[in-house]
Amino acid sequence: MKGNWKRFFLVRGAEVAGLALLAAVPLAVTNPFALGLLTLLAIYGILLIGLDVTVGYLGQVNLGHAAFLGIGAYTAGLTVTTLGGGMPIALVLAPALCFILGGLLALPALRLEGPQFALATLSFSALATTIINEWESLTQGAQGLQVPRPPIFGVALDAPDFYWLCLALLALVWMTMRNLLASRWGRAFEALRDSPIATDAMGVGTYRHKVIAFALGSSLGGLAGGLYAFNFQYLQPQSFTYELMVILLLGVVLGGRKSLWGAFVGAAFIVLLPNLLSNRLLFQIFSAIGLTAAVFAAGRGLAKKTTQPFQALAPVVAMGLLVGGSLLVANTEDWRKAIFALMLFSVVVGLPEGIMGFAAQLLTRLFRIAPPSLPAPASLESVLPAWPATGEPLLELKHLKRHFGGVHAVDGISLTVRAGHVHGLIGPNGSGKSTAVNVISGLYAPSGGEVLLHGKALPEGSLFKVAGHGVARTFQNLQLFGELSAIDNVMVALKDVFRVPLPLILLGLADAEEQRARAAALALLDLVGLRDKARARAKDLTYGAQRFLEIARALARKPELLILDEPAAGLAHPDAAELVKIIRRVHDLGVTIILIEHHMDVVSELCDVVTVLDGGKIIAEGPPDTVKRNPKVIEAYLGAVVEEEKAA
Amino acid sequence: MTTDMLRVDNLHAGYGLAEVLTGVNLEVKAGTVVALIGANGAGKTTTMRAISGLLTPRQGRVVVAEKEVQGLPASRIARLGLAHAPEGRRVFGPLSVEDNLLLGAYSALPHFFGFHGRAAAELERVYALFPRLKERRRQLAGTLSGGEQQMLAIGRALMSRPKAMLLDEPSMGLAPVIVQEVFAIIRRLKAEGITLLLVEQFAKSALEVADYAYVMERGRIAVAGTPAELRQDERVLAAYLG
Amino acid sequence: MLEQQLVNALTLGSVYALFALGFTLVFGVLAVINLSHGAVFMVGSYAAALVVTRFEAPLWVGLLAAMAISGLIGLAIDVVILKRLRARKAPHLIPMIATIGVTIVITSAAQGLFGVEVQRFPEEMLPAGDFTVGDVHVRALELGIIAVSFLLMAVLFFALRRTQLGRALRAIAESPKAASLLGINVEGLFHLTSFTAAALGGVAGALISLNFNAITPFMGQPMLHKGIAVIILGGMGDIRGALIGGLFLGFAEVMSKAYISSQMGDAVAFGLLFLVLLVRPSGLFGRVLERKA
Amino acid sequence: MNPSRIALLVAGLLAGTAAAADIKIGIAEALTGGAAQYGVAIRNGFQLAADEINAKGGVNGNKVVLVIEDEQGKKEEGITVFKKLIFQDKVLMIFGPTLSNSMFAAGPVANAAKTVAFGTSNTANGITDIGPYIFRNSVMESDVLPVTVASAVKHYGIKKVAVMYGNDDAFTKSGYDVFKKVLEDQKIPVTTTETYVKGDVDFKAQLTKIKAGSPDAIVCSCLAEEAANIIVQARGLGLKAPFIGGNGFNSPKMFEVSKLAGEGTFVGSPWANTNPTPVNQHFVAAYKQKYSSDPNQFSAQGYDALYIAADALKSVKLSGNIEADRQALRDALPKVSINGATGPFKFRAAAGKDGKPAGFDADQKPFIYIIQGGKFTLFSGK
Repeated sequence: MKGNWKRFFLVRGAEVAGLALLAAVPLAVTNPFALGLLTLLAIYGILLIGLDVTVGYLGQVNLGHAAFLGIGAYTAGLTVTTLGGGMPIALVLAPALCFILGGLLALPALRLEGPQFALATLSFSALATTIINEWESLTQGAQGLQVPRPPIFGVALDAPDFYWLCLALLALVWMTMRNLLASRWGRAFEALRDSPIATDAMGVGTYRHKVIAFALGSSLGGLAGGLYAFNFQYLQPQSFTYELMVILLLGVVLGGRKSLWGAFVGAAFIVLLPNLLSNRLLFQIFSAIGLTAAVFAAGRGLAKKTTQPFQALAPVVAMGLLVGGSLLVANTEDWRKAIFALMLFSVVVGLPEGIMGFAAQLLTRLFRIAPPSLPAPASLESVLPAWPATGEPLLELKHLKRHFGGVHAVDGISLTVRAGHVHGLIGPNGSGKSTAVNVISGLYAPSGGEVLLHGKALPEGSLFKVAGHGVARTFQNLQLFGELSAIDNVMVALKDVFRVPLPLILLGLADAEEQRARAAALALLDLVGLRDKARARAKDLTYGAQRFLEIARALARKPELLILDEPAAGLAHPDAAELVKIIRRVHDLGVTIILIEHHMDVVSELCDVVTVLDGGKIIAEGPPDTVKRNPKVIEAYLGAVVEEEKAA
Repeated sequence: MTTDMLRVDNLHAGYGLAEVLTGVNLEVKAGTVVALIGANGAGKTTTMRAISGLLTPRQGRVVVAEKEVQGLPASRIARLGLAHAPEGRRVFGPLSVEDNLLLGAYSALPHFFGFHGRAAAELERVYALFPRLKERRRQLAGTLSGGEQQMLAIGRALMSRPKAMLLDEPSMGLAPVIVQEVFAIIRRLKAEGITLLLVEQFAKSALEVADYAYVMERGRIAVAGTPAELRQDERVLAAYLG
Repeated sequence: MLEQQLVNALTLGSVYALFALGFTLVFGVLAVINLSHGAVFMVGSYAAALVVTRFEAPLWVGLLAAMAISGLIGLAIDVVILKRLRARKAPHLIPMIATIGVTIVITSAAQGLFGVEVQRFPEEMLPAGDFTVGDVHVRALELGIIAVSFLLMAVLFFALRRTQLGRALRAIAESPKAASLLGINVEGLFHLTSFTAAALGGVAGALISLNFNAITPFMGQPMLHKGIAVIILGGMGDIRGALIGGLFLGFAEVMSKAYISSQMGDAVAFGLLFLVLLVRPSGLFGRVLERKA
Repeated sequence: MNPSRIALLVAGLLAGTAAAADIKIGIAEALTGGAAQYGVAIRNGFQLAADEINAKGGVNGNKVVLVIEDEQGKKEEGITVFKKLIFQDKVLMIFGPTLSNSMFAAGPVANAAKTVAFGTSNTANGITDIGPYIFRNSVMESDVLPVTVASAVKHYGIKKVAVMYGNDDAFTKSGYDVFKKVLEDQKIPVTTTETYVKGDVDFKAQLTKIKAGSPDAIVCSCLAEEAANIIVQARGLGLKAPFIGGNGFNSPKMFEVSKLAGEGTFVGSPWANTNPTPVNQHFVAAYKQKYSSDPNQFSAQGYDALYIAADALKSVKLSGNIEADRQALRDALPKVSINGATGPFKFRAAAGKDGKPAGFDADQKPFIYIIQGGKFTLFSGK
């Protein structure tokens, strides 16, 4: 527990100390210029935290955030000027409207992937600024909108007051977002980024989470916009265009994605740096520090051979250029933008995780901060309730068909999987096994036929809906949430544990539940022998461990039917033996299993019944030993003897 | 000629943290067909990928026509005379059949004008082997049936007149009748004297056409021998059906 | 008026198409949204203008210089930045950000070197001549731009469809790995594509600035936005799409200005674009983005 | 953020406050970004004037030191830069910002800090309503345009006009509003009103529509970048009506390039390149020598503005107390009357909205020009 306290003090302490320090600045510094910059820093901090939700957590390039800042700013401004509302109302309305608009934009736009999503948000922002500009009767168009800064509850806000207000809101946003992102919501956002398919298959609705994440990020943009309006007190549509968006994206990438600190540091960079750069002396100091750091990092990286020469040397060269430039150029003013871009390169190339991504690793090592300790695992029985192994038909396929163009991958399969059985599905490559389970689990819609669970039709073509019926699966090509830790992978999928509603999560009142979830997840990790790897990132696990983790994750769904798609593929011998043990343990709990497998030894050891597919059709079915001797099966595996005359 | 057209010594390769190949040795003599068989996940396809450069080997040597090629980019290895018809065929769907074939001869042909004349002979040779492709020369490759796509993949590999050719799972996902057709083609290629390393899960069919065969198990060669020897070997059946 | 507006739409559409050609080519082959295309476009304008004014070279030399200089910049961007990011398999945000950085560098360099004042070609260098048919007026330069857009598109289209190199590029767009198995030097062709696309951007810059005769360091940005709209409309990475998308956008803009209100030109264009994205995300010719390993 | 960085930051912010006997004057202009071509010209004018004044021994023996900041043509930057100049650099007064937009945003900052903000290029109406510390020597559009329009109407016998303006920029938009009022006042019907946005390069759609209404003239509130293209494209479409331009047309280069396309255009400007007064001839020559390019109206106004300030400073005894000095300068400025590159100049107190105290506008007679042979030619009134 000592480690826990140390961590708590260091991590929370840094936050509190940072906040206190920032809050104390107006007591010492009365320079309105400095105060103005810090106010802007607080506002941009909120803005970038919002942007990071989409860019960092959802992993989507969002080029519409500047527009939400503008919409928020105008909403707040108009609330005060046209509606005659006060600042509190304005600061509620602005994020609320942006939440709604963000949700509406996300509904259709998030179906788009990658660059197309980026371009959709870009065209949205072009549209938004055009409308603000053209709707002159409301927004005064290009002439700009003057916004007063109304008193709050009768108290007029001077510059330090307003700064404290912004800082307080930043602290509030920081706290709630920290709570949210550490909860199942944050995990779901990240899971979505790494594998939408698995997210759906684990019963976490991808679409809903995407929309909410986007709307949430947008609403923070709106809140920042409201503050922005009262800070500058003059709004103009041209402020919220592409150029600002680019700066915001740079802030997120520079600071480091997926991190509140990263967003804040990014904000500091884009707000303070340009102004610091115009002071030559400061500029020289900064670039010299940068050069020293880059040389040090490069030297270390090269000596330990952890970085490639280019990656190590690029920042050194960039920083060297900066130092040289600062000595040569008389007026840094003209070169600020180029300098900014140079720094950007060195970060993008040298520190792919951004400044805070790098700093976090460094600090963790420096202060030897241990990750928070884990609770004792829950009992397996409480996590995986036993199912009665009745031998009754559980899953029935009736004339199931799935065609791809002209290829009949599954061509009329009928079979019955009985409760409590391990049902093997074998056949040569391309015989339709994987397609069959993909249809069952809802990844593909069937082209014909039916899938019945307990005699009732399963939903078609939706992993998410099928997952809701107690069917869980693993994937032939691993679909782990690579950036998440092993325990988080399992926690994403946990069923029937999370009940605390969103408002309480935001307030940080979900600790007990999180702890219970961790205990449950640990029990499952223990089952597959990964308890000591709980904190490791999934993508850093060995291949075998990744396979086992997928099984543990699927079990978190408390499935009645578990589909294992080639769990042994690529496993070395000891791992394969371990796999057999794990499957047997799961089977003992009464979970019905469909096992696709090539290794006949595994199949014969585990399966009660084996169905053999070839060319999308069933060619044999029965106990493993019988099936193995079936001449049709042998022929399917070893190939037919080619008749000589045909070959001629 | 009994020189090795392709030789692999102590090949190690893998993906990420997983080491799939743990020391593979094999050789293919000029003008012979060698089969590489074994259960799924044994590392057959990985072996092919490590030979052709799609996957950089971690250790070991790959020699094509007496040149060491390990570590070279796939395109260099291809230009040195190794053709690889990959698993899953990988034809270029949005391109026409003929475009796919012409690309097969990419390194041998001029890149702008006059390639049609130079390619005509090769095209005729491939079309003679696969009359169906000739019928469908203008069709987009993505719209072909599985068997036709396999023929296209083989034909495309042949276009460069390779010194050695890797053919990975030509029967995958094909109906039995089509599989027989594919093997008939392999026989004709053999008759033409092509040097071929064939990965195939249909062991019996593969053994029918091969001069020599290797059986892979968990990342290394478990058994090697002539088809006649292997047919007698219990371990081969065991490798498949446990 | 309608006839004239149709001609206006055609010229504007050709301008957009000309710009979008290189942009879409890079996307089609490299699957990168190269946001520095606007800056490269601007460099082309300056290069042509400089060569023509400082060295008093004929116009065609200016165009060649624009192509060469822009092309080299494009090549440099690919070799220095994009190549590393490809090797690292960086998520697509990163190349986008990197090309934004390139834009900032090039723009501020241009501002430092040439100042912010509008640079212009000397009037006497411009091909003179107007054509008047009935009530419809077209300038020779506009006809030139229309012709060049269509010609370049045709050449590019032919090159992609009918030459080995073009086939190779299309194959790479489909699957770089399978292409490399056929002996296609994928990295080399990536470089070549970057060079060609930037050269196309440069020549577009030169031609368009000849027509509108106003060169500033910031001229690339609005063009880039229109270019993005064009490739979304036409389908990303499709050469025909660049032309059709360009013409489509040109018509939409001109017609909304002519018959709705000139205030709504951009609103209509971007609104339309947004709709297209929602209804048909892949554009008119594009395929849904799915790149095999 | 760790403490040492904060300390560094604070130290940085306080840096540069070292006292000096020099007269520090802030220049906040758009040196980068879209408005830079105006901002840079203005800065050049200031620098030229400062060099001249210092070469002659400064003002009452004190050297004039310009603290030049780039406000990028953005209002946020305008505010930030104003704060920096006022509170950190402690300048005596500020010239700028370049665009009217930015003045609307940043002016209140200066006014609240009781520091003079002196615009040299803000022609939008209402600028000086911000408060008593706001000055400008740029002549308002509402002073220039009625004369310009009236002269053109008389000269060409204009019956109806078409209007074109940029609608996403405060300057062109405000120019349009003035035009609109002037046209209403002078009872000239408008056939059609067309707009464009910054960065547009093709205006043929709008011009075709204008042509369809066959106006006698085209009234255009546009910046120089677009104006040249608009004129050239209009001629390309066979539109022969003359143009009447606002302040944005005052760029000599524009008509050099569009050559004869711009013939007959009417423009009003407070400054004339060809104005034969010795001050102006000296300015033009000195500018050409220093920057090897022709000055424009904006450089001239910047040049004059510094002389106006210097003139006021002559009568101010600097106490070293920055607040008192700022106030003294503010009080001295309205009395200035000089003969500058733009001709005789004096201030006129602005009326102010709702009786609130307001600043000072320029009281200057504009020149009306007609473009002949690609050159600005003083319109003689016939």
